[in-house]
This record gives sequence, C-alpha cells and structure tokens, in this order.
Amino acid sequence: MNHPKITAVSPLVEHVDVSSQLGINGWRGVELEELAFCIHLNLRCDPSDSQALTAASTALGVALPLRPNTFHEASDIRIHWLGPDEWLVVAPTTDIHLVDKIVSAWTGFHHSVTDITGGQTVVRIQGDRARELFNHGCTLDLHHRVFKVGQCAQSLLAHVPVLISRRVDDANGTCRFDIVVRRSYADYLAKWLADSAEEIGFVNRLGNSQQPTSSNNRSQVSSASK
Amino acid sequence: MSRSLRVANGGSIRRTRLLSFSFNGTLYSGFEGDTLASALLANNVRTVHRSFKYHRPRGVVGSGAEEPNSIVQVGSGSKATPNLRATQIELYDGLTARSVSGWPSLRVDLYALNGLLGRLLPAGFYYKTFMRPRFLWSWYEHFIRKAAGLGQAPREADLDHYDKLNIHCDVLIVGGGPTGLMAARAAGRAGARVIMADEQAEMGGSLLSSTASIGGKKPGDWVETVVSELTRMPEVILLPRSTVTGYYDHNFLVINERRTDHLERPDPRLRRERIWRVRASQVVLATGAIERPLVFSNNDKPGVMLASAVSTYLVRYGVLPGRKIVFFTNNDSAYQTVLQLVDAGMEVVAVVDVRSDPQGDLIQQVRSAGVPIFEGHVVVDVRGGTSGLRMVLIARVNKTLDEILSHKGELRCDVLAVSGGWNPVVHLHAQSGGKPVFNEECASFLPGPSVQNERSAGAGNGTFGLADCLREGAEAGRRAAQDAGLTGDGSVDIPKVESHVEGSLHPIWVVPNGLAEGRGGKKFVDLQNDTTVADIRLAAREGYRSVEHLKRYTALGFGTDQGKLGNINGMAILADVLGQAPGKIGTTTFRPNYTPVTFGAIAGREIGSTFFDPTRKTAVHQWHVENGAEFEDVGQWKRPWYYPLPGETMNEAVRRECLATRESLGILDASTLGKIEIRGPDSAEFLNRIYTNSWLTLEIGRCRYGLMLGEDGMVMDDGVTSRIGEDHYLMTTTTGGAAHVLAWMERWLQTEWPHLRVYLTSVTDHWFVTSVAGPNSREILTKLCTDIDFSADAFPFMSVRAGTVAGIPARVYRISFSGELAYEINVSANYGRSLWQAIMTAGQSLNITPYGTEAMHVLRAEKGYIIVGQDTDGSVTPGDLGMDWIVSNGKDCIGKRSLSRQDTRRENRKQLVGLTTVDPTLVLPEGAQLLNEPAKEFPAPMVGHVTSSYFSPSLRHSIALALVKGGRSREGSMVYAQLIDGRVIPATIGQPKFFDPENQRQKV
Amino acid sequence: MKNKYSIFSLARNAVTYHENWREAWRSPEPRKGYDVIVIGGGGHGLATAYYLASEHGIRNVAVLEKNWIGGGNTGRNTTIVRSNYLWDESAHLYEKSLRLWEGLSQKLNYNVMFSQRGVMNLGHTLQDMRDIERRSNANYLNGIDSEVLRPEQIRQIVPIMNTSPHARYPVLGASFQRRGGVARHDAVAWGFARAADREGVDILQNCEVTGILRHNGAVTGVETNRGRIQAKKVGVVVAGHSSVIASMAGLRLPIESHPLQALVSEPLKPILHTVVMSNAVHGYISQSDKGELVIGAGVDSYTGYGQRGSFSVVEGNIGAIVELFPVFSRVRMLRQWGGIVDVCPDACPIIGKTPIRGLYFNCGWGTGGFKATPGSGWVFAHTIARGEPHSLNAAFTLERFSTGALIDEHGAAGVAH
Amino acid sequence: MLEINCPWCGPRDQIEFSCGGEAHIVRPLEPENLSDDDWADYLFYRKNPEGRHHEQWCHTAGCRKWFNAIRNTVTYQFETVYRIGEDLPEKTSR
Ligand SMILES: Cc1cc2nc3c(=O)[nH]c(=O)nc-3n(C[C@H](O)[C@H](O)[C@H](O)COP(=O)(O)OP(=O)(O)OC[C@H]3O[C@@H](n4cnc5c(N)ncnc54)[C@H](O)[C@@H]3O)c2cc1C
Ligand SMILES: NC(=O)c1ccc[n+]([C@@H]2O[C@H](COP(=O)([O-])OP(=O)(O)OC[C@H]3O[C@@H](n4cnc5c(N)ncnc54)[C@H](O)[C@@H]3O)[C@@H](O)[C@H]2O)c1
Ligand SMILES: Cc1cc2nc3c(=O)[nH]c(=O)nc-3n(C[C@H](O)[C@H](O)[C@H](O)COP(=O)(O)O)c2cc1C
Ligand SMILES: [Zn+2]
Repeated sequence: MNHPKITAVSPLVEHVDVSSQLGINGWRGVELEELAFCIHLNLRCDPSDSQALTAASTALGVALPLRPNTFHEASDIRIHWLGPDEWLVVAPTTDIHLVDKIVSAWTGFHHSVTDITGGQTVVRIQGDRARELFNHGCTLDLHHRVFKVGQCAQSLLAHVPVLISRRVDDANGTCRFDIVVRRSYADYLAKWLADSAEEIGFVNRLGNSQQPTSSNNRSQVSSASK
Repeated sequence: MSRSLRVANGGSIRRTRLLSFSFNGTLYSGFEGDTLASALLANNVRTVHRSFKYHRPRGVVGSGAEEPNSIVQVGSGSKATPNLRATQIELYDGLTARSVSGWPSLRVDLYALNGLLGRLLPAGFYYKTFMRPRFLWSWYEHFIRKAAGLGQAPREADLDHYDKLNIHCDVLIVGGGPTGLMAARAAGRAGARVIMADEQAEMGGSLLSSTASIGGKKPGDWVETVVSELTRMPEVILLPRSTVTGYYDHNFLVINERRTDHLERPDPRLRRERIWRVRASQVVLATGAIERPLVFSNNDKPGVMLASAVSTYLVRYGVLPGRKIVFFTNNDSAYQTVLQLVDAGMEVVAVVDVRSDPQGDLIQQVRSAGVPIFEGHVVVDVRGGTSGLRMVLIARVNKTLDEILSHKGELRCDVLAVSGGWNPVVHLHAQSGGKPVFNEECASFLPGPSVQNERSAGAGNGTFGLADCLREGAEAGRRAAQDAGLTGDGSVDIPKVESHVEGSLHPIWVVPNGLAEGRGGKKFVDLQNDTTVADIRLAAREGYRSVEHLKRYTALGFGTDQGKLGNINGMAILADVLGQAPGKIGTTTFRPNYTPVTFGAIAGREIGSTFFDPTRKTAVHQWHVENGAEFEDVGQWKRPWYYPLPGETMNEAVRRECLATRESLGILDASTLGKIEIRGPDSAEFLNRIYTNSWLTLEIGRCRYGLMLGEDGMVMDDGVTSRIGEDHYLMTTTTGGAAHVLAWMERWLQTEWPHLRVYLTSVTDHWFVTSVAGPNSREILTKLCTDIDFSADAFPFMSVRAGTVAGIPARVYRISFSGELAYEINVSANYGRSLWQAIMTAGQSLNITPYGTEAMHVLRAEKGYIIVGQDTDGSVTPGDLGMDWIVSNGKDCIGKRSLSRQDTRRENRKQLVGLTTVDPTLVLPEGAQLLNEPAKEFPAPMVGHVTSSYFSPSLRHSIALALVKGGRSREGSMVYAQLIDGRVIPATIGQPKFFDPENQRQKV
Repeated sequence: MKNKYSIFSLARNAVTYHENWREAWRSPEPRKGYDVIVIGGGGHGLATAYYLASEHGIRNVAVLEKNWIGGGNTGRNTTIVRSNYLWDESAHLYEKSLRLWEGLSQKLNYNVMFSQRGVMNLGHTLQDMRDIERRSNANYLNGIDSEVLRPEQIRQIVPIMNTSPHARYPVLGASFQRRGGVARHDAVAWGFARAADREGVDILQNCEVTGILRHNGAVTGVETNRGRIQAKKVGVVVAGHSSVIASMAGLRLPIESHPLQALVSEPLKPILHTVVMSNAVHGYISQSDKGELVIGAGVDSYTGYGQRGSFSVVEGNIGAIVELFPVFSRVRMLRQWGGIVDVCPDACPIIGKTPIRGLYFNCGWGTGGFKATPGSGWVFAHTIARGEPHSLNAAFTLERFSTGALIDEHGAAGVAH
Repeated sequence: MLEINCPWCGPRDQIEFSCGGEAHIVRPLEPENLSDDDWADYLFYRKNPEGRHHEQWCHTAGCRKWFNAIRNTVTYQFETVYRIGEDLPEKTSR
C-alpha cells in the first residue's frame, strides 16, 4: 500500500512562526535554535567494568565521561554524564548504525542502550545574555568560572527537567549552551524562553519542522525498537 | 493656606524637573528626587493618616523603611497598590495617592469617636466583650472588620509582570551606606562576585543626608567615586531599589528589586519587580541603624519626627519640615542635625536633653552656636492638631529619669525632633539564626555570634562613628572575599573623616509626665497599632508577660512596619514593668520580610494559563486542538477528553465515540501512559518483587497485566508490562503515576536491592502511542502494516510484535482497555503525527472515530476495568477489587505482608461491585454514598460509594462501579444512593462487569 | 462572678484606668505532684485540662509548657475550622469539636472570635470533583452541613476568584461548609487557660519536661527544668514534639515532624469573606478580622524542628493564590513563619493509651488540628479520666497501625487543613 | 532553602532533590514471619529525632541517585552526605 509522505515532526514545530523580538534598547540578547532530530541514546553500564568502558569508547569513538557533570565530544557525537552509570549520547541523524555499534560492543556485559530519539530535542541558546536567560528559571551556578566549557548538568529550568551543557563559545566569543528537553515539555519551555527573553530580546530559530525523512534513518529507528 | 517648606537650595532633588501629583484629591507639586513624603512635607501637608484604633491624626515620622504612619494607597484600577509607605515612594509625574484611613475624610474622621471611647478599648478589649447574645457576634464582627484593615486590594487583575533571577555570588552586601560601599570595594578588588543591594533609590545610605566631608570630598561625590569604581568591575552587581527581604537557610537570601514604580511611563517590556534568589557564599550585613523614638504623652501628634528624618528631609530633599524646631534627645547624634540646621541658617528653638550633663564635642558646638540646651529636661506633653504642632511642654526630670521635678513651661514650635538612640538593623542577622544580644552602651540589641556565613559591620553592628564604619566595612568586605575563597588583594585605603568625641547615651524608655500611670495624654509605643505604654502595663498585669504574649495581646510590632520603631522600646518597657533587664526579656522573633514584598513578585512569571504549571503535550496535540477536542488535565498532561462535533453536547459526543468504537473503529491518543524500559538479567526477579503476580514465566513477545502495591498493601498503580527481549521488558504505568512509579522502583533498586542487575529508563516521551480499537482494527492494521501477521494465532491477545506501520518502524501491542479487538501502536514520537494522519486517512472508510478519555472510561467501565485513583483511593487492596488472583502465593512482593493484617483480611471490607439503577436512565453521580435503606435520621450508616458511573450507549442503561461493604456476597441486593440534593436512587448490586463478560470480543 | 468579662466590666474598669484587672491565669510554683499532668500548653493541652476539671471534676491538674502557652502550632496556624471530613470516625470527632466551637466564647467567657463565614474547598480536576461529591454526600449523611457548588455559585460568593474556564487548572466546583470558618488562635489558648485556671488548674510556663518517670511499667511523674513533679497520670499533647517526649518514655511513634509554613499580607479592607482552600493548586486563604490575608500551603518535605521552612514553598503558595486571585497580585506579603506539625501516615490523630500505664498521647493532628482543639481536649479529658477512650476517639488508637485499620483521610479526601 | 551536596554532583539547590525520610530502615527479609506489631514498626514507626538525623535523599532532577545524609533537624545543617553502600561515617571516622 502507498503511504502518505512520512515526515518527522519536531516538538517545536509550532514555534516556527514565532517572530524574533527585540528587547529593550534594541537588544538581541539570545538566539534560540532547535537542533531537531538528533539521535538520542540513553546508555547504562557498570562504570567499574573497565572492559565495558573500553568497548564503548571503541565503538563510539569517544570515551564515556566518568567525571560527574561533564561531556565528551568527538566528530559530532556527544556523550554526557547523567549519573555514575548513565550517559546520554546525542549524535547526528546520519549516524544510523550507532545503536548497533554500541549494542554489539556491549554484548555480554550487563548494560542498557535505549533509543529515546523521539522523546527529546535540543535547544541551543547562545548570546551575550544566555546566562541571564537561564537565571530566570534555573538555580544552577552557570558563571563562567564555575560552569566551564565541557561541563553539563541536569537540573530544572522553569520546573522542567533539562540537561544543560556548556559548549565552546562561537567564533565571536558569544557563549553557547545546549539544553536537552523532553518532548512533552518542549512547547511549554520554548514559550517560557521567549517570555523570559522579553527584556533582552531574542532571535527565534526554533521548530525545525517537518523534515522529510530518508528511508535510512527510518530503519535506524526500526533497529532501535526491535 | 499651604505654604511651601522647601528651602531655597540644597538637597539632591532635581529642581528643574517639576512634577505634579495628587494626594487625597488635591494637586501638589514636587521635584524629581523627592519621595511622596518629602513632597507632602514640602507642601506643608501635616496629617497623612488616621491611626488604626483611635483614629488620631498622624503625620510623617521617619524617612524610610521604619515609617509607621504615612501608609497610602497609590494609583487606581489595575495599578492600585495598597499600603505603600510615603517615605519610600519615589515621586513621578502624575502620581496619585490617598490616605488609607479617615472616614469621611482625613481631616474630619468620624471614627475618631473611638478616641473618645478610648478608655473602653484597652489592649485585648475584644476578647472581653461582644460575646452576648451569641447570634450578634457576626454583626459585631462585620463592624470590627470594616474598621480594621489599611488599604484596599485592587479590584482589577494586575497588568504588570514580574520576574525572578537566580544568582550565586561570593559576597552579598546588604546596604549601600558607607559601610557597605567600603565592603563592596574591598570584596570587588579581591575579585569576588559581589552583589550590593540597597533598598533606596541610590547608593549612599546615611551619607545621602550627611554634610560631613569624607576623604576631602562631599559625601555625595565620594559615593559617586566609589559607585563608579564598582560599576567598572565586571563581577560586581549594584542593585538600588532592592531590599533584601529574607535570609533563609544555607545562605539563601531573597532580594526584592523594584524597577518601574518610580517611572512615569515604563517600557512595557520591563517587569515591574524582580525577585533575586541569591545563594551567597558570604554575606556582609551593612544595614545601618534606625533611630529610636522617645515615648512621652501625645508623642504621636503630627509634627513629632525622628531627628534623623529631619536631617534627611533637609539635606537630601531640601525640605525643612518646620520653621521652629525643638529637639528632644538622650544622646549626641541629634546635635548633628541641629548643627546642619544651624549651618543652613534655620532656627532651632532649643534642645531638650534628658541628660543632666551631656558632654560630647557636638554639644559644645551647638551651645556655641547659640542654641539653648535644656539639660536634665524632658518633653512631658505636646499640643497641636491636624495641621501640626503648636508647642511642647517641658519639665525638669530627676537623675533616674522617672520623676518630674518641676514643670518648666512651654516651647512654641511646629516640629519636635526626637532621638532616643539608635537600633541597629539586626533583622537579617536574626533571620539567619543569630541571636541579637542586648548592649548596655547603646541600649539596644546588637548582632550576636554568626550562625551562617554572615558578618555585620557599621551602624548595623553598633558601630556609629563614620570613620569606624568605613574601616569596619572595608575589613568585612576583605574578609568575606577571603572566606569565599578569593585570593585577590582586597585592600582599600580608609578615607579621612573628621571625628568627634561623643558623650554616652542615657536610656529613657518612658518619659514621665508627673501624673499617675495611664493619666494624661497617651504614650504611644507602636504608632501603627496604637499600642500605648498603658497597654503594655495592662498586658503584664493580666499575665501576658512573655514578650511574645505581649506582642500578640497588644499588637505591638504586628503592623506593616513590624515594629521597626516601637519594638525595642516596648520590650524595654515590659522589662521595666517586670523588673527585669531588657536583655533577659529578649526580642520577639525576627522573620521575613524585612519590608513587605509584592505577591506578584513572589509568584514571579510562572502564573496564568500558560506558565502556572508546565503543560505536557503529546506529539499530536495540535491535531486534537484543530479537531475541536476538549481537554482533561491529568497531572501536567493535557489529554483529549472528547471531540464534540459542532452543536454536540458532551454526552452526545461520548455516545458517538463509544458506539463507533464498539461498532467499527475508534482511535485514542494513549501517549501519556508512563513507559519504563527495564533491562538486565534480574529484570524478571525485580518485577516479581514490585508486582503482586509472578513474572518469571512470561515469554518474549507476551504482555501481562500487573498490580503494584504500596508497602501498606494498598493498590498504588497498575499497567501492562511486556517482555521485549531476553533481559528486556517495557512497563506501562498510569499517566498520573508515571513519575512516582519510576522513582519508587529506582529507590528499591538503589537502596534495598543494589545487587539486582536491572536498569530502568523512562521512555514515556519517546514513544507516541495510539490505541486503535474496535472490530475493524485488525482490518486497518492489515492495511497499514505488511510485515506483521495479524491473524489471531500468529498475534494473539496480550502479545507484542515489531514491524512497520504506515512505513514507520513500530511496536504493535495487542492489548485492550476497551474490551474490543484492539492494538496499540508505538512509534518514535517524531513520527507520531505521520502515523496518526496515516491511520485517520486509512480509516476513513471505516468511520474511524477519535475518542477521548471520557469514552475510554465508559468503555472500560462497561468491562469493569478499574482506574487506579478513581476506583481506588489509597485504602483499597487487591482483594477489595476482587483481584485476589493477582497476588501470587508463592513469593513475597512489596506490600504483600500488609494484606494479612487483621483489618486488611477483614470480611466486611468495601469491595468492588457493579451497580445498575432500577431506573435505567438514571446515572448515579460519581461520589454518591450508598445505604442499605434510605435514611430517616442522621447520621445514617453508609455502606459504600460510587466510584465510576456512566450511561452505557451500547447497553442503553446506566452502569456504575462502586465499593460496597461485603459487596461481593451481596449480589442481587439493593442499595440506595442518597444524595445531598435529597434524591434517593435505588440500585442493584451485581458483578463489576457489564459488557461482554466472557471477553469474547477482544480475543477474536 | 469576679472579673467576669463583659461590656459592663470593661466600662467599670475603664473608670479605674484598667488598673484592677486580675491576671487571666495565675503563675504558680509547681506542686509536688498532681493527679494529672498535661504536657504541652497549646490549645489541645489547655482544653484537656479545662475539660478534666469542668467535665470530670479532676482539678488537681497541671499544664506544663516549656515556653509560653499557645506558642506552638496553636499560635502559628491559619485557623481554619470545619468538620466536613470524609470518614465517619473523623467526621464525628470534628463535628463534636465544631459544636463545641459554637458555644465556646460563652462557655469560656472569653471571645475567641469564632467566625462561621464558610469554608470552600475547590476542585480543579474531574477526580477532585468526584472526591468532593463523595465527601459532601458523606457529610450530608453524617448530619454535617455541606454543599457542592458549581462555578457560577462560587463566583457569587467569591466574585474576585479567577473562575475562568481557561485557567491552567480551572475551578470546576467546590464543597462548601457554611458552619465552618475561622477563630482567633491566640484567644483560644488564652481563653482555655483562663477558664482552666479558674477551675483550679495550675498553668506552669517555662516548664520543660525533660524526662518521663516510670515505675513497673506505669508512669509516676515527670522530670522538668523546674524539678521533678509527680503525677498519677500524664497526658502528652505536644504536637510537633511528640516523638521527642515519646523517646523519653522509650517509645517510638508513627509520626514525622515537618515544617509547615504560613504567611500574612499587609492588612486590607474587607475583601474576602469566606475561607477558600485548594489542594490542587496548593494554597488556602482567609482574611482575618484585622484585615490581613492569612495564607498557607503544604508541608516542607523534610522533617524539621526549626519552625521555619523553605522559600520555594512560599513561592509556590503565593503563586497559587495569585493564580486564584489575580487581584491580589499587588498586595504585599508582610510576614512568614513556620510551625512543626506531627504528621501521621493516615493524616489522622492518635488519641489514647500507650504501652505505659497512665501515659496517654494525643498527637498526630498534623496540619489540621486547630479546628479540633475543643473536641480533642474533650475526648482526651474523657480518655484520661476514665482510662478508656470515648466512643468518638475509639478508632484513633495506636493499634490501628498494627491492624491496618487506618482512617485514611488524605488518601481519599486530600485533607489539608 | 537548603543547599544539598549530592555525593556525585556537588552542591545543588534543594528543589532538585526529594527527601526520603529516615535512612537505614532495612526491609525485613521474611515479612511473613513478623508479627503485625513488628511489621507496623517497620512500616510506620520512625525515630523522628529533634537534632541529628540520618536520612535519605534523592537527586531527583539531577543524577537520580539516592544517598544518605546526616542532617540536624533543628539547624537544618548537613553534617555529611554519603553514598548508598558506603559505611556510616561514624563507623569510619569516629
Ligand atoms: C502553619 C500552620 C497552619 C495550620 N493551619 C491549620 C488550620 O488552618 N486549621 C487547623 O485545624 N489546623 C491547622 N494547623 C494545625 C494546628 O495548628 C495544630 O494541629 C494544632 O494547633 C495543635 O495544637 P496543640 O495544642 O496540639 O499543639 P501546640 O499548639 O503546638 O502545643 C504543643 C505545646 O507543647 C509544648 N511542648 C513541646 N515540648 C514540650 C516539653 N518537653 N515540655 C513542655 N512543653 C512542651 C510546645 O511548646 C507547645 O506549646 C496548622 C498548623 C500550622 C503550623
Ligand atoms: N550615633 C550616631 O551618630 C550615628 C548613629 C547611626 C548611624 N550613624 C552614621 O550612619 C552611618 C552608618 O553607615 P552604614 O553604612 O553602616 O549604614 P547606613 O545607614 O548608612 O546604610 C545602611 C543602608 O542599608 C540599607 N538597608 C538596610 N536594610 C536593608 C535591607 N534589608 N535591604 C536593602 N537595603 C537595606 C538602608 O536603606 C541604608 O541605605 C555612618 O556614617 C554613621 O556615622 C551615626
Ligand atoms: C492567624 C494569624 C494571623 C497573623 N497576623 C499577623 C499580622 O497581622 N501581623 C504580624 O506581624 N504577624 C501576624 N502573624 C504572625 C505572628 O507574628 C507570628 O509570626 C506567628 O505567630 C509565629 O510566631 P513567631 O514568628 O514568633 O515564631 C499572624 C499569625 C497567625 C497565626
Ligand atoms: Zn547528583
């Protein structure tokens, strides 16, 4: 049977039409951008099992960070520490064999690899006043001396559970954070961000919508859900 | 009649900016930089308020947060703001304010009759009367309530918005006076992240009304220099108009920043107020001191002011609050103000000093300036009215200050400036857990040992000399930075200031007037609550002797000023009455807020329909919206409740949705159910412990229903769990219970059974889930999915298969909550919309009908399936639900032991039954209570209640589930639902199964 | 009667400048021993002593209070009084209390300002409404006044409430008990103290119990900071400190002590004429006779004896109030404080015997015992005097935690205050 | 507002945590062999001390790990935190 066009829809699709807004004094304090449709994997294994760790880093090309609240990154794959035995991998959509790689690397170890791609999205917040934006609803100390590039933390932002990571500043030195937010909360959080940025202004690039999906990455989802 | 009291020049007001404002309907003008209080004084407005109990006229007493009298209502409509202190309102053009008391007007206040009846109204009088006849109390209360209260709450919703910021810092400095400025400078230079907050519009604190030179500069210029240095430091945040209102545990402080009230036309994007939630490594309290009034007869008359306020109005606002000023003091500081007045060329009538031989440098200067000083004298009474003072009466007093030796006559004046010494602002120190200690020298309380990471400095620490304040501030800032771990050099030079020798203060708590106690004019201790010395004595006499009883019996310190002026005097007076030292009596408890904080600011931005609480939405939420769904709140989720077609009632819609599902095909968005991945070799064992039934035998690809108990044996959650792989399960939970169940299982795993090799991961958000239910569900799935064999044998009830539905990789479960043949399709939520659309399109010919939670509830109730939380309530066991079968005998599980307790194994517990009403069209209300026979008298014995109840469209009669005492053995007998509206509805007990009791339909 | 309170005695005393008022209660030295010692000078303890003397003729009684009477939860609560509880056992107990409230000022000759202005309990979800119906029907059948209000009716009674169907959690309805209301908390303690004192009860303030004396499994007295005092029977009514006293007697209780906070606004002219409670958005509010809005919410999650809690609870609470009453957004919060509430697993009190003979406990009232003050004292006095519970408190034993016969008021009714 | 030191993540604001009450209550191995009183003791009875208290916390909004803490219930100060499975600090350090 012929199926209608299958498209992936980002949880922020409704925000595509939200127009950017200038703040007081014409500020453009932050840019809000969605990095939709990344692959999100939740990994669990025993961190004292060095063989399992080695197997994972070989498979992924990056070592699992063992230092709390840090992430490792290589060739577009980022692995975030979530807990002493839990990590979040965020990888580009194109990395379709990722799950298979890690699952097979871990065969024989007590582990868990869970595809949660559909369950969360990444919002990038960059700009001179990004920290201020967070401060409206998050109790973490994000000061540059405290929360350095390479660090990440799970916390609450406007009562919503999020993972915040401090990324390398962009070429102009404006600082950049990525937050991972669960799909069901994403719309609320995006509205909250825009509201909180009222004074400082924001540039909206949320809601990367309706990306046509190649059959490739559909099979990716398939293998993850077997 | 109004003549201006503005002096020709001086003050830091901007005289080029004339502002007009109204007070009680009269137009006045003032300058930019004025407060409402200074502008009113400049316009010679004397009476600004009527007192709470006696409705005596009251004028401005202070110049800041301590002000008890000048409470006003500002603005109107959605901007109406009650109970602001005129001393803290920055003037802007067009400001409108009015008194909060006085009826019909401030000048002629009929309630002032209370004053005549004053003797009938001692402290606590209402506890002694209004008791008979009993039914009249509500009538009395009506008038008591009307007489009470200050301003009026707005009648319109607030259009302003508020904001919060969380912030961490190394050093939080409270107070931007000389002490705070030096502390900030030192801490800032050491490289610390500094926040300095001051409640006033500008930094500078008492320097704003000082004329002393500092480091060779005028005070204002010096402040300017420091502020501009601080502004250049990137890690320093200066917050004017920001009150530190609360000091909580673990060095968490709350700052209330006011951002727009002083602006005529603020940018609408600016949030009116902002709460800073500060976690400070170290805190420096440089909060200064508040001058203490003196307590004498009629000390509340308009025109009696704090000496420091007189100084502030003159130096800072260019207002001379009177033409002829008398000073009344027991210490040297007021002499400073006398000199300021003299320097400005004003007339000072005299200084009345209780000390018989005051010594300090300043006294000499005042004397040589030719101002008469009445040593060893007191003011025994004052005369005056709503338009100000006329004179004060003075008398000679004995050495111990408790007896009048001789009356000395009167001094004509229009202002009496009083100073009874200084009370360091120890509020925040006390809030932090510190215990203020009484200090004899300043006759007040000073900060005690620190409990949290906090230090006091300057006047707030009882250090009153400017030079000492500067030094102490710098030191406090430097050390705070050090203690916060900063290693930078925090040294600063201490600017030179002139200093003088000060004489000591002679405390006097009540000024005698030569009459017996309670005679003569009232002596007010708490101006806002009209608490007098006589009230305090009465309270002590009646046994209310603890300082806390005193406070509650007399309302001392209970007002919006929280007793900033009156408390210390009141406690000392009590101590005196009881013959104890004030230090022994102690203070009442200091609590947040230091000054009142707007509710809106505390609520912050997270209010209203969008932000009050996060809303969780499923991947097809927008489709539901576009298709007219009404939503039901389940936890934070929005779930489609029903989808009315135009003109359709809820009942009609639900009926249509139910019938379509039973007859052909319904589709439900079931994404909100909790979903937890369980992985690891011990998963089955884990499930065995968590669920009541056995999980060791479930085959891969099969599903099983499970019931979860609390350790108390009561049903906590339920759901279907399926075995996906060898060591891999997927559990579903109720929508509302999802987070709790995951947390609960994690807790058992981590704390009790860490040896079990199991990992839990929430996948609730990852999977979009839709249930396709009805006799035609197999047909549509066969259409949409070619890689799964949907035949009954290949894909039996209670199993799961992986495949591709509408081109989307999916897991398909054959489970049913409706009793129909049904499938639940799970796909990555990114494809939720595509899947939903595809099904809707494919189902068109089958009359596919989306149904909401209401129809879902009807369908499941027809089958007798329970909803945890609706048919159970935290007191229901599996046995009560007729589900003993699900509690496995062969093993332990959480909560099992509780089931064998005496009460949980009792016969006559409430048990789940089905009810059918005798009149099939009557739907029992959910929550109806059941009786064995209609009640003739009350209380009547109840035997159960209705938990779920609907009209069943398929059966064409009403159905209900109920919990009834011993219900399972009562099949066929009658119960009566007797309702609050008087109706009695008879119903018959039956099995909790109404439709297809043999479950034929879901198994086809 | 000497020193009886009335408008006439006020007038009489006014003539003499109020110099002749006698103390409301004496401050005697502790005697060597008493028939009954009541530990805890809160409302419940003082009421117990009063009813021991007035109903059971046991006058050789002392109330021992470690600080000042009424300074515990009695002086910190939001004063909501109602009796519309779900389960029969609680409903009967609280209704007894409400009946006592209705004549209390007269009985004590002290105006406790009991104001029956109605208590409204809002429902925001369909399940809230089922629970409200269920409870209201039960109340009705238990002979307790009760109504279920629709949003239009709520709007009429409280026009300033946000009853918009578009609210995040719209108000779907409410239960309403018109006989419910508020009372002046301090006056309740003082009124009972004065009345008990007149019956001969010794009220000993600044008298902290530091030990429970026992012999052969029976209580014989208490150790205090003012010395040892003997007693034939000891009744413990110390709310948040119940576990502390229990441990002095070698017992543990099914209780945890949590901070519960409350706050008041600045005083306003009358604007809110009933008590409004919402468990779903977490806040309840009334306006006192003095004009301030009296506001509370739920407990802090951790145990705490600090009489203070966390700011986040206050934020949530005020958020809820502003959500329900947008007109209060510009009103300001004056003061905030905390109490220590003794929370039982089933949100119901424990009133009865202990394994130690002569030692009785009355505790576990948690967040909602102010309304029970007279009733609790009444049944506890009976229990101590007779050595057996009254039928009204028979179900509220410690044994229920072993048998499982809990009276689960929060499970079903979301009980708060 | 407490600041709680997660043994994994370091100091975080209280709102990220949930409190689990008294620590070191071990679930009986054979509940069926307990008397109703003993079972009630495990289920409901608590020390609830005024002062030093061993309790469990979970870093709910962070690493999701449960841990133990010793906290004073009057001052609210934490004396120490330690991971599940780690010895009680008093055994080791005092
Ligand atoms: C913020 C808050 C709001 C509340 N709101 C309501 C409400 O709206 N409606 C309602 O019905 N209930 C409410 N409650 C609950 C209610 O306040 C209490 O249940 C009730 O007041 C308890 O009274 P009590 O006399 O038992 O305890 P308390 O008044 O606490 O009295 C116990 C006394 O025992 C004393 N004591 C302790 N240890 C010792 C010792 N060792 N020796 C001697 N004395 C000792 C204490 O000092 C204290 O005075 C609220 C409670 C709080 C904290
Ligand atoms: N006996 C005397 O002559 C005498 C007495 C008292 C003060 N003084 C003089 O007063 C000065 C004291 O300097 P200082 O810096 O210690 O005090 P200060 O009074 O100059 O400054 C304190 C500042 O703290 C602010 N403040 C107080 N509580 C606050 C809060 N909770 N939030 C925000 N801001 C708050 C006040 O508004 C004020 O601006 C010295 O010059 C001293 O000589 C003299
Ligand atoms: C019903 C009620 C109303 C109150 N009203 C006020 C008030 O109007 N002004 C005030 O300062 N405090 C008020 N309080 C709070 C008390 O000042 C005090 O904070 C509370 O009794 C707790 O005691 P503590 O703060 O001394 O520990 C009120 C308390 C209650 C229980
Ligand atoms: Zn953590």
